[in-house]
Amino acid sequence: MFGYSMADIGNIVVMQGFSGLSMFTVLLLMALGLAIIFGQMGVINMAHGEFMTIGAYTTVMLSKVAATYGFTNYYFLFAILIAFGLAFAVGYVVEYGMIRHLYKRPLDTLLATWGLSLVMQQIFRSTFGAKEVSAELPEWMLGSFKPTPDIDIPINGVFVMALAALVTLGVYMFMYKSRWGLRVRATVQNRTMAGAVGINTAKVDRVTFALGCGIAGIAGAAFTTIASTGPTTGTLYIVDSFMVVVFGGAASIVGTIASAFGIAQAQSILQFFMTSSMGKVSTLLAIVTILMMKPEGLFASKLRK
Amino acid sequence: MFEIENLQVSYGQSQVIHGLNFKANKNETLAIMGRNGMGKTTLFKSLMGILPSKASKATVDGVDLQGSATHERVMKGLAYVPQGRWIFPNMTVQENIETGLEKSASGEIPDDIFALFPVLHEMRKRKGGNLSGGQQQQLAIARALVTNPKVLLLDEPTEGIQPSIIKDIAKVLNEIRKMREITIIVSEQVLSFTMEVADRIIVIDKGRFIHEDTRDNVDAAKVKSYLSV
Amino acid sequence: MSNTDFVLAVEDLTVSFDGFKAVDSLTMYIDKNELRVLVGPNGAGKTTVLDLICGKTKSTAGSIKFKNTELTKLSEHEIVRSGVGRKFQNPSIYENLTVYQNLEVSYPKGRGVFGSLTFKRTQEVEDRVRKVAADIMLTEFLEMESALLSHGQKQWLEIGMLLMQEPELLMLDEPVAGMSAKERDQTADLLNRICQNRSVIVIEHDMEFVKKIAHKVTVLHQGKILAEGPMEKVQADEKVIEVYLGH
Amino acid sequence: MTLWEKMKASPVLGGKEGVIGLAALAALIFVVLPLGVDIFRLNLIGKYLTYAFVAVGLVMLWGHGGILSLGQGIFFGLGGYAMAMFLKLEASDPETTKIQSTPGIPDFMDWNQLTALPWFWEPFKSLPFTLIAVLTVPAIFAYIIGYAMFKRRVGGVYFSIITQAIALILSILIVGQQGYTGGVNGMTDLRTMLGWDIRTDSAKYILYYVNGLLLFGAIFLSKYIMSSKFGMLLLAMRDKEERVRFSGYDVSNFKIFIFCLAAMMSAVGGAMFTLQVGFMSPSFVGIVPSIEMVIFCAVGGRASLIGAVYGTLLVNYGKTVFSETYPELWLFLMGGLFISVVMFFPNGLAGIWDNLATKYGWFKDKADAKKPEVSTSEVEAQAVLTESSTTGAVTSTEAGVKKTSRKKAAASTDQPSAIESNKMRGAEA
Amino acid sequence: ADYPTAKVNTTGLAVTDSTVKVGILHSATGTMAISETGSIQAEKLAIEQINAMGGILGRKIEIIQEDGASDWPTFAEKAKKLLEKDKVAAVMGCWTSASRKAALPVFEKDNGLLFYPTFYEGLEQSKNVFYTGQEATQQILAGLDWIAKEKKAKTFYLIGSDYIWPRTSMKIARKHIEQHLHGTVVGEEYIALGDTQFGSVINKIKLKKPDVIYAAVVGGSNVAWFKQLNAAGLNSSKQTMLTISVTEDEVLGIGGENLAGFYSAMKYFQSQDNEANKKFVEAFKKRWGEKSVIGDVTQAAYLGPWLYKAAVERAGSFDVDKVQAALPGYTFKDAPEGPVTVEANHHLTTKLRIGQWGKDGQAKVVYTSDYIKPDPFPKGYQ
Ligand SMILES: Nc1ncnc2c1ncn2[C@@H]1O[C@H](COP(=O)(O)OP(=O)(O)OP(=O)(O)O)[C@@H](O)[C@H]1O
Ligand SMILES: Nc1ncnc2c1ncn2[C@@H]1O[C@H](COP(=O)(O)OP(=O)(O)OP(=O)(O)O)[C@@H](O)[C@H]1O
Ligand SMILES: NC(N)=O
Ligand SMILES: [Mg+2]
Ligand SMILES: [Mg+2]
Repeated sequence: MFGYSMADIGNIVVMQGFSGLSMFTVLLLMALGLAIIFGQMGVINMAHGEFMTIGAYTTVMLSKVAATYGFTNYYFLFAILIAFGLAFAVGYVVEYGMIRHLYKRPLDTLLATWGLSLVMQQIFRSTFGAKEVSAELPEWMLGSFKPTPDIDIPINGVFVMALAALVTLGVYMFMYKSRWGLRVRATVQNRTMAGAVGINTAKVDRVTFALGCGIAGIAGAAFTTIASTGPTTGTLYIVDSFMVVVFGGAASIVGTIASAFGIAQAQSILQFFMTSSMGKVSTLLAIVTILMMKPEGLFASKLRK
Repeated sequence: MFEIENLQVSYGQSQVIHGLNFKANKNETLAIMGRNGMGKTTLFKSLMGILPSKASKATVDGVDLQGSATHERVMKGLAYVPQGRWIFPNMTVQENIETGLEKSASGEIPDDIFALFPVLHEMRKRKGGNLSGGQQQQLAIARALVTNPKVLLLDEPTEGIQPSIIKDIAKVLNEIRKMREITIIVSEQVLSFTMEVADRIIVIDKGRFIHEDTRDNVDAAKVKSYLSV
Repeated sequence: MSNTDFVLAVEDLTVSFDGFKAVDSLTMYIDKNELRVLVGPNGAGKTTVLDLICGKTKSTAGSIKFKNTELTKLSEHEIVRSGVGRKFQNPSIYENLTVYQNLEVSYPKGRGVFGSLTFKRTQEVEDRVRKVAADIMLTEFLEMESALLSHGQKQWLEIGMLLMQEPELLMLDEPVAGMSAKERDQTADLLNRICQNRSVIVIEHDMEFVKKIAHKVTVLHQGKILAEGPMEKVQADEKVIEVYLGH
Repeated sequence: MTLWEKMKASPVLGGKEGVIGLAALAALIFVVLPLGVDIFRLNLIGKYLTYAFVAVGLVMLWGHGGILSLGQGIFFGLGGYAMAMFLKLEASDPETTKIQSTPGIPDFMDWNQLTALPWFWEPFKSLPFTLIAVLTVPAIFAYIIGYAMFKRRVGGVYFSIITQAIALILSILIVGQQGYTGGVNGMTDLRTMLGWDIRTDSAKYILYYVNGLLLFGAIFLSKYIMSSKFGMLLLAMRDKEERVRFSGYDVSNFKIFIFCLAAMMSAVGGAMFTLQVGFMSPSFVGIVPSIEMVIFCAVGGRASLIGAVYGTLLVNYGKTVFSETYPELWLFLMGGLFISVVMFFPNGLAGIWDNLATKYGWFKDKADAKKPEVSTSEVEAQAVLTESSTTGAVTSTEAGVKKTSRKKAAASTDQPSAIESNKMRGAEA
Repeated sequence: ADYPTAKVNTTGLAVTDSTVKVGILHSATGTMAISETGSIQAEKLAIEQINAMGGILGRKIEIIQEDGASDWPTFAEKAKKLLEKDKVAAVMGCWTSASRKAALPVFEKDNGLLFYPTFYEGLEQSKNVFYTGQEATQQILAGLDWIAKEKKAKTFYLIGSDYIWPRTSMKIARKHIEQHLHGTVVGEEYIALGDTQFGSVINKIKLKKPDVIYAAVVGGSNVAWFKQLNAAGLNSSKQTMLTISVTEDEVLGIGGENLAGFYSAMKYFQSQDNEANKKFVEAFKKRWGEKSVIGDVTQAAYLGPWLYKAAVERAGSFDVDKVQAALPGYTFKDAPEGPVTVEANHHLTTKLRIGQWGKDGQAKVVYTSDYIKPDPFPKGYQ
């Protein structure tokens, strides 16, 4: 077939599947945060990518520190936590200073956060310089892991996958199994009424938004394993992330996972058979077409209007 | 004891509530009656802290409400069933009720709630937004009750409700009051329902109280005339 | 199925939401100039029936014939244009426009894109607006921004907007909810006046009001007809009392 | 006065949208700027004004219709590229391109191993065809998108995000199909139109004026539409779409129409851009320019046609000046501008003007301009904003004054005087 | 005094008795900043050194810097601004061919002067531009010849960023491979600028098992490309790669460990051992920090101001026409890469070097060609 041996093709199928998975994890991590901020809270956060960048720079900087003080082997675990913490903290402040005034004007959040993203990009540039920087990965995350001599599965990819699975589980538990999740959902559906059943909505909003940003920070840490970080790194995934959330059905976490998986695999497979840009175009076209037929997304819950 | 003195509420320039005063005791049901636009909803929203207001006194059992945000007022014992119900549409009936459990230690819905509203038990897995109007009204009351309030505010709870359930709601309100030592304040436009639940009836007109009767000697003709000008 | 003299013939109408049958094989006929009231427990499917007739919800099975045209295949605006008007439960008017403009927008001319670009306020329009305004007791408020109307007046305005379209079938979902006693009476008069040359379906829970207007009452329960007939008969029906009116 | 009445008001006396406002803008564009700045700057301003076409279209689409398209770059680009194709063909005559392996085709085709002009390029040798294409291609494209979306009732944020995705698709396609489009480079080195050198100063002046006139044409057309019944319906749809539908209107047709119209305006802007700037590139098609154009409109005041023009000029001028003067800071300044417009001036420049006009009573028709033009939900939001900041602020002074009457009231609200006065008021109503 | 302004500036450039304005136009922001920052630094260094020596014709160079922001139309707008508004006497600038193509019509129309530092695809020769980097034959053909001979390569996989330079370079490379080296191209792939997803491409490469990957990925994408290649197990022990786009600047971002063992075809490497280079590296590090590195384009950018100085002095005038006429034939002996000569076609005669990257981010020069005369329009490659 196509002049390749069956073994070759088998190996490629495995590796190709994995290549889709690694894209899936970054998309998923980005989209999970957005599913909370946009899907749940309705804030069209165009600066979401910049929160990812916060996480990425955090990891890069920590890798430098680690190289100096010799804890390169396990800095990455700290990096994830600190990336989350920093992005969370910035998100907390942003919610307080800006977002909370805009909950009733969702389309305006788009414009304001676009402005925010410009500001954040410039802050990155002024702080870290315009050049892209990259994190040195710990030895154990480099290279690939070989189930057979011809199959290479990137170790960092496996690690990031595990991380994504953990975060997803956490978000799911948080949103649907915890008191906090109940508060969040009540607040986003009717802020005034949520207050009137005793929920401190201002606090819920702030923590929820910050949490979404924190997860973007984790996405940033994961991102450093595959590429370099620059002031505009955040813009790379922002549209894709929105597509993932919308395609999955804005309020559905399962939808977000399924759609991140579908989009990543479709794109990766199409890019294998077509050129890279046509693969991307075809994926987007397919999404747009499906969305036109099913505007609420794949996993939207039906509600009477 | 729920006490309000000289309550004033405005929307921007236009004042809608002009210095209202009232006291309501434990185990008392107070009905605020008035035509459309006379300020009933505005009154309730301001009591809940949803609208800004001024007052020289606002207390529940002596606890000051002023300066408290809405959720803090709930903690201090107010509960609210808004006009229009405001169900959380994407959450199940059960989850809707659970949102009212902020104060509860166990986080479990007490059984007596479903005893009061069996239809909610039947529909507990359904999305709140898909219920019919009457079902939503019951849900809203249940959600308010689980906060274990000292004062329950109900804004036109019979609007759009079938006659038999109106009767049920009346029964429920009377029962609750007996069971829980609670103050109930209910706004209404329909006298018949009020007569079944209220100990005292106050008529509101353009943001002012213009008439007050106790249930036992209601001047029905007069109240009706106020309501149908 | 068959050609009928009925203005509206609903036959075997069914709709289910995720398996739950909100309307279940409903058959119902409305006569010319009839004012029919739909009552029934909360959740019986009354609003859903109106939604089905006006095309807001698509039926799962069954037919709705209006003057012998099948409505289930038409889109909302086509149904409106064929002569069906629907009032929503909450007053649905354009708060940004004046009463006059609200009525004018509803005038059934210039309904296409290009028609609306060239629409002119003719004497004919003017006359119709004034006539309807008089019907709905809003003549003095024509130039008022409609946001400033009272709740009852808003309800009337919405009815007026429907009247502008001269519908042959008018459907009103709880038109007096939230109205004062006096407004209820006025609305009853209004309805009695306007059903002279058209059919009207009203959903209402206020039995006093229903008594004043109903020619015939249909009681729905769990998507099916529980009872049908004149008010007195229905009110006395044991099943109706059981599930709806209460003892 | 309602927003629609403002649009409709006979523009005789003045006001932002009236004759005085238009005259002031005309004076600025046709007299003050050409006299006040050199041709280099004027050409830049001409370029900004091409974006104003998009912004004016967005005023109708978004400000009045509530439809936020994040893909207006698509149409700007289509118009611009159509014009660029014509100019590029003219700049690629066999003589000038004799150095290529295939002379007579655009240089980028040659670099990309094309050996013949693709079929769809052929008609662009004709200027009439090109001019028609500038208008119809974007309109058809908008019709297809609009039909697919509005018939299926895709709206709100979903519409925005889908249009954004389409803008992305188109820009990736342009970049990916270099042989046919010039790729990421765009179409550069455009020189003449029917032999007329568009790069000379005199040509720039002429094009600037043509652009200005077309822009005014677009504004007048928009004004006419907005003040017709169509404009009224557009507002009605924005606030109560369901009601409009149940008044017998096919809402989707109206949305499609306004979307196509806004697309055509954007396309005219794109074509004028190509003519004045001398090239077209995918940077004007994608997401970033599309969002920026929305921002021009927002800064101007999303519901004001004239505001949109001023907004476009202000933001672009700011961008140019800041990036020259404070290259390190300009993103801070731009970002800060967007944030502050949204947060503090939701009605943009037009809103600021309205407030001033009201405060100083400049124009009669501004008397009630205080009412924000943003949709009702936004008004609520502002109410909530003020609420949260004032809740619980208790002033006891007033309370003291009324103390005596309060005591009475507590005992029994049956206060004769109060009841009397209320009765009287009731009678009035 | 020897050169009165009225005489040396007859066309209204921004030249005064004591100063001459020169523009610098590069991307300080955006995805290309990783590459262009070095060029900006080199140009500034050269200008400072020239000013320290007394400037050009007794006039100190004043820099007006504009940011092209990795956005090609912005380059055109800023070029226009520099030429029409600031009237700069010359511009050092542009990096990608895309930005050059956007700005070129402006330079030609306003008769400006551009010193362009990047290796590029050729097929261009403007009287308003001096190309201080190498054109295709000086990099692509010579590089391919070397790898074909040295590594006995027969099958090639071509990959580049998606814009004019990589596409045109690959077109030339393909012709050379197929017609002169009698090899085969087993794949050709372009990735959008700034893209970071290489998984599918890498799998395609794995399936095709080419002898050589021939790469022209530019800017930020490079880091993703090499990181993912490495993670997929394709390091230099398994795969030969020759790139024509990776210099020390990019390596700084990519990390030497991801790149060790791969080859680059350049005319300059920082590790080059000669006096001029030692001085240059030292000055550069002194000016821009110990950690800064110098890549091929950075060095070529450094040549710009020096060539301009030489040209003006040879012309005895700042007038663009005179300057551009005066430069061809000039040999700059102190170029860090070694002596280079400006040819009549505005390109430089220079040598090709192949460097093999080490973990420390420096390349070992493993091959140096003879001087190659520039030929921007090579026969049979168009
Ligand atoms: N958001 C608002 N902005 C300005 N005025 C308002 C607002 N909401 C209500 N009002 C005005 O305040 C007055 C009181 O309204 P409110 O809703 O409290 O009346 P109500 O007694 O609850 O009437 P209903 O029986 O119709 O519910 C009315 O005149 C109304 O027009
Ligand atoms: N989209 C939907 N999905 C699921 N269930 C629905 C949906 N729409 C309606 N229902 C259910 O259908 C039933 C009928 O609803 P409907 O609103 O027609 O009742 P109704 O007779 O108008 O009641 P009410 O008098 O309270 O207004 C209800 O049980 C409701 O929960
Ligand atoms: N000339 C280049 N490398 O774009
Ligand atoms: Mg009310
Ligand atoms: Mg109903």
